[in-house]
Amino acid sequence: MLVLNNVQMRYPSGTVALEDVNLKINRGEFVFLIGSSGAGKSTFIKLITKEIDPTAGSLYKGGLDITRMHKRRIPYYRRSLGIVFQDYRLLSNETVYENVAFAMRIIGKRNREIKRNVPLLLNLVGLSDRGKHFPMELSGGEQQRVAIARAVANNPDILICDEPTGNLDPETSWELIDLLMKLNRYGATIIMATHQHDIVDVLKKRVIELDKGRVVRDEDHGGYH
Amino acid sequence: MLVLNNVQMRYPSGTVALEDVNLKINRGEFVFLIGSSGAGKSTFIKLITKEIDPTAGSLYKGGLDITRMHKRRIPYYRRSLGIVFQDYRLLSNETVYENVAFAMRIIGKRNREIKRNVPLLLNLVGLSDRGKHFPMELSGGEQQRVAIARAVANNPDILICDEPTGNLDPETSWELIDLLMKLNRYGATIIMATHQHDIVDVLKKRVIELDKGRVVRDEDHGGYH
Amino acid sequence: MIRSPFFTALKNMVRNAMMSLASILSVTSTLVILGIVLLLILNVNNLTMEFTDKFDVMRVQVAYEYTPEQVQQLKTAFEAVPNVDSVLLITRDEAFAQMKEDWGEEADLLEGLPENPLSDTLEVRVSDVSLSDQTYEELDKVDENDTIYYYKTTIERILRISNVIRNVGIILIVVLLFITMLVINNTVRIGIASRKSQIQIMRYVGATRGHIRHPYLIEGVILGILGAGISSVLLYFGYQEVIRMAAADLADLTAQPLLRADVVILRIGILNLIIGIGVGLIGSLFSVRKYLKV
Amino acid sequence: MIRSPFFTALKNMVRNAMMSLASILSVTSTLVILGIVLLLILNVNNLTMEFTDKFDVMRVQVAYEYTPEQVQQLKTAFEAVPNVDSVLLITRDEAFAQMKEDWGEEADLLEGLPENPLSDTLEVRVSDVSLSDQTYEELDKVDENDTIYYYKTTIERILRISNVIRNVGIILIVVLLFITMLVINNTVRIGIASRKSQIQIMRYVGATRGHIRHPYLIEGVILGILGAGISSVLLYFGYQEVIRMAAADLADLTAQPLLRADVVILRIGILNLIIGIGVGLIGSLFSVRKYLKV
Ligand SMILES: Nc1ncnc2c1ncn2[C@@H]1O[C@H](COP(=O)(O)OP(=O)(O)OP(=O)(O)O)[C@@H](O)[C@H]1O
Ligand SMILES: Nc1ncnc2c1ncn2[C@@H]1O[C@H](COP(=O)(O)OP(=O)(O)OP(=O)(O)O)[C@@H](O)[C@H]1O
Ligand SMILES: [Mg+2]
Ligand SMILES: [Mg+2]
Repeated sequence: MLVLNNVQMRYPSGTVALEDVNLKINRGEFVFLIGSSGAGKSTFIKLITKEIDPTAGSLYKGGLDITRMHKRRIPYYRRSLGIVFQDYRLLSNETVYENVAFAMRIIGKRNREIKRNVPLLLNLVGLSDRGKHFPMELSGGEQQRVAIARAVANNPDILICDEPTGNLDPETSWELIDLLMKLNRYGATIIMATHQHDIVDVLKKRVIELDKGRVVRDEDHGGYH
Repeated sequence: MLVLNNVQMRYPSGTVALEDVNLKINRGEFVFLIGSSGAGKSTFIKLITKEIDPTAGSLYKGGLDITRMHKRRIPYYRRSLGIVFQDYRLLSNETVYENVAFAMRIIGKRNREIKRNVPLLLNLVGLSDRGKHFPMELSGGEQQRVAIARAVANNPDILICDEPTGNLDPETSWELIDLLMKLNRYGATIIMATHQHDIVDVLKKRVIELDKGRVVRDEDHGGYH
Repeated sequence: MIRSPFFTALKNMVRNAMMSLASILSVTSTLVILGIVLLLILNVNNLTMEFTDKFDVMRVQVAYEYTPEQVQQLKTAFEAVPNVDSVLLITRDEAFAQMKEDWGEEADLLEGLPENPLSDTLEVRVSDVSLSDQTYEELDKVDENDTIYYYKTTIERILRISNVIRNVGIILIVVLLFITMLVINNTVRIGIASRKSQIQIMRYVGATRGHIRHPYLIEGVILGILGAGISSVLLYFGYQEVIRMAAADLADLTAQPLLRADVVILRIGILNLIIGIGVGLIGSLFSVRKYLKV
Repeated sequence: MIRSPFFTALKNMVRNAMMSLASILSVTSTLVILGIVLLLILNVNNLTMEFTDKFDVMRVQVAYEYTPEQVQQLKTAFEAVPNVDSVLLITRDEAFAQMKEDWGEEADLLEGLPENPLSDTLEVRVSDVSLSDQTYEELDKVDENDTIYYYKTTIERILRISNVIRNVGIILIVVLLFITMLVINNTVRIGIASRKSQIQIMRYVGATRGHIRHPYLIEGVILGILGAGISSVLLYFGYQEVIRMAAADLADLTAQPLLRADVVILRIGILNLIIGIGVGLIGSLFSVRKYLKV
């Protein structure tokens, strides 16, 4: 599904965030991306979402060379992903409802379908009574959950989560993990960057550990360490 | 040091984020503020920092009525606090160095002192080589650490941290806790909102638990639950 | 089905009411200024035309010795010259009678004259004053024995001044058009810069350029239309007030010297509309473009 | 020691180069427009004055029967009247000689006249044309037997037109000043709105109003000064070009009809500077204020 060959990412500021990364992630896998702060987890995710392009190496999704993708194709590529950004990236001018609905409108979902699905999604993340609020009127954890609802709205091939539980209490975190497991069972590939060692330890899924931009561990049923 | 009497906070949107909160926090205490997402932790902190004013009840710091404070006094009041915001709130136009230095300039520190202290502070949070970068060029955890360096820059009376470890790996988190403990030993009052149950459990400090805006537990040497 | 971009545009404008107001104000301001200068120039131009029209007569003093038949032939010949509108004959006798009348009490002095000292005169009215020079030459060719008087230098001066005003006016309007574009463009650009992060977020979630751009284009057009409309209304009432003032001050002038408000403002209004829409459209197009790169 | 707000202002401007440029452009544009209208009005005013000055002579036709001594007395009396600059006597003989010269070949006809039919004439030059009416009345009081001719309606018309132009001009300038303020204000406000979150963060960290406000005030002033400077330079060269064009077109007019570039632009430049600084200052003051509430 995802193949990285000798990927290197050097930011314009000179920081080398990823170096010599060779990875293969198969369809339907559940992958934890761990590593200390600044190890390169978010950079890895930004490469997959084509927010940035690698300074060396190549990146394939399902045989498609992402680094050479034509500009016009990028939006369609991104729609096949569900992304929970570390900094949420909610539309601050739009209500919670609109934020989720927007993602569905983009891919051309019918209004009727949107009206039926958005409340279900909000309910799933425990925000059914928050649809009319603006992101600024929500707590940190609530905003994070809106981002999650938006990411899963279109049943993406790959769900990419950058520390989706950073601002969630343990109980809500576990509910989210349950949701991710369920999506995974239905076939979605999950990539999740996290610092939550207990979750990693309990789930015993594939663990890719980064350190200073290099893959230092890639275990199929690993723990946090 | 801090006294809250029957504090209620109802946001304009109608959400009652805090209700009937009565608390006393003494000088030199180390307090964990816990509770599920949306329980009211950040609201509590915003009240103390006078980002918002309670819709009922009163709030005192060292005998001073914060809710009735004259506008002109607010900046000086805030300077007695060190605040780590949940969303960091770094100046995106300024370098990491400037972000920390700015807090010191405000209180009238000498240039020489600033030049000596900022590198020490950046070193303390493990960012000594990042002074010239802009916040956007840092990872989530690195930004969080800049916010921490800024908060402790002026040796505040009260250090208020809203989930300061949300984006930190366990190791860095524990280093931060060590730092907070040290500051606490030198006399600073620490208030820290967190979801990190292992930290709460290990430290056995005072724990205030909120649930739907009400204080449901206030234990002197409590655990996460 | 994606929500109508028109709806999104309206929603954005209402939510960013302050910003929209600022944009509309800027568009309105610059279009009002453009309108004012246009009004100034059109009126000056008009006044010049009216003024020169007063000098559309050439006086031909026919040779003293010509017989009435010869004078009649000359008149017919003049009437055939291009740019000649009409020719009026004032005979020496009519002129002498007029002279006596003019001299009033002292007219009896004229009785002492041995004979009428005046010549016959042909008053040639031209169609286009600015062609007076050519017409003069042609009339002169017809008959070489008479003297042609016309306000040569006066006409030339007025035409030159009118030319200067027209040239300065054209330059001014080009400059103003450019400035209007700049101001509107800046406003739209600054407005969009403040929504930069919103645009980027949409891109990251998979929105195409179209999804993002259309509402902004529509917004730009709406802002342009509103600006053009408001400026036209302001210009209309302002100009009417000026006409009113002018009428009071210039009450005894025969003709109303200023152009009529409705006619002039209709034209300026249409121009404003075109500029407003064009600039709004181009402004948003270029501004959004910058943030569509992610 | 807090870092100098001047330094911070400069740094902000350089970092937000696009925004600063937009602001300067807006200030420049509006000041250029203001300058253009000022130039138009000052020149029209000047032309009017020069034009009316050509009509500063009243011709007094002295009663036919007055002796030369009486005429001399009358001249002295006229010279004492307020607003009279000088009085020139043209005797009946001088006038008759002139008439003969004018009539040229047909002058011998005049020989038939029994006597000189003309009267003595006093040409009274007034200092202030706009007071011609009063002066006329005073001259009339001095002696009732003579006829005074002056360009009453012409002067009145020109003065009325000049009045209208001046009034319209003043209204226009007030409107333009207001628009300039609006545009600059909008620009500064939009610019600051985009830094809203930065201002709020500073407040949350304990910055006083002064810390935040001073750099913006200084920035506003710098933008104003730059805008004023650039617009003045543009106006100077643009206006010189206009003068050059006018000179080419109006080469044979005796006087240069347009005001001199250096003098006029210096004044407009100073005005622009005052407006630029004032508006920049007020603009930033009001704009920052809004975000200082937290
Ligand atoms: N500005 C606001 N306007 C309206 N409602 C708000 C606002 N900020 C917070 N709330 C609401 O108040 C309640 C408490 O929010 P608060 O941010 O205090 O929660 P929290 O305990 O910090 O949660 P988290 O752990 O997710 O950060 C939530 O229900 C939230 O939606
Ligand atoms: N836009 C950028 N420009 C320059 N350097 C950057 C940029 N983004 C990240 N970096 C640097 O690249 C390195 C990796 O950053 P990244 O965000 O991938 O870390 P991370 O593993 O996600 O850390 P965290 O757990 O703190 O979020 C860090 O040293 C960071 O400072
Ligand atoms: Mg990260
Ligand atoms: Mg919170």
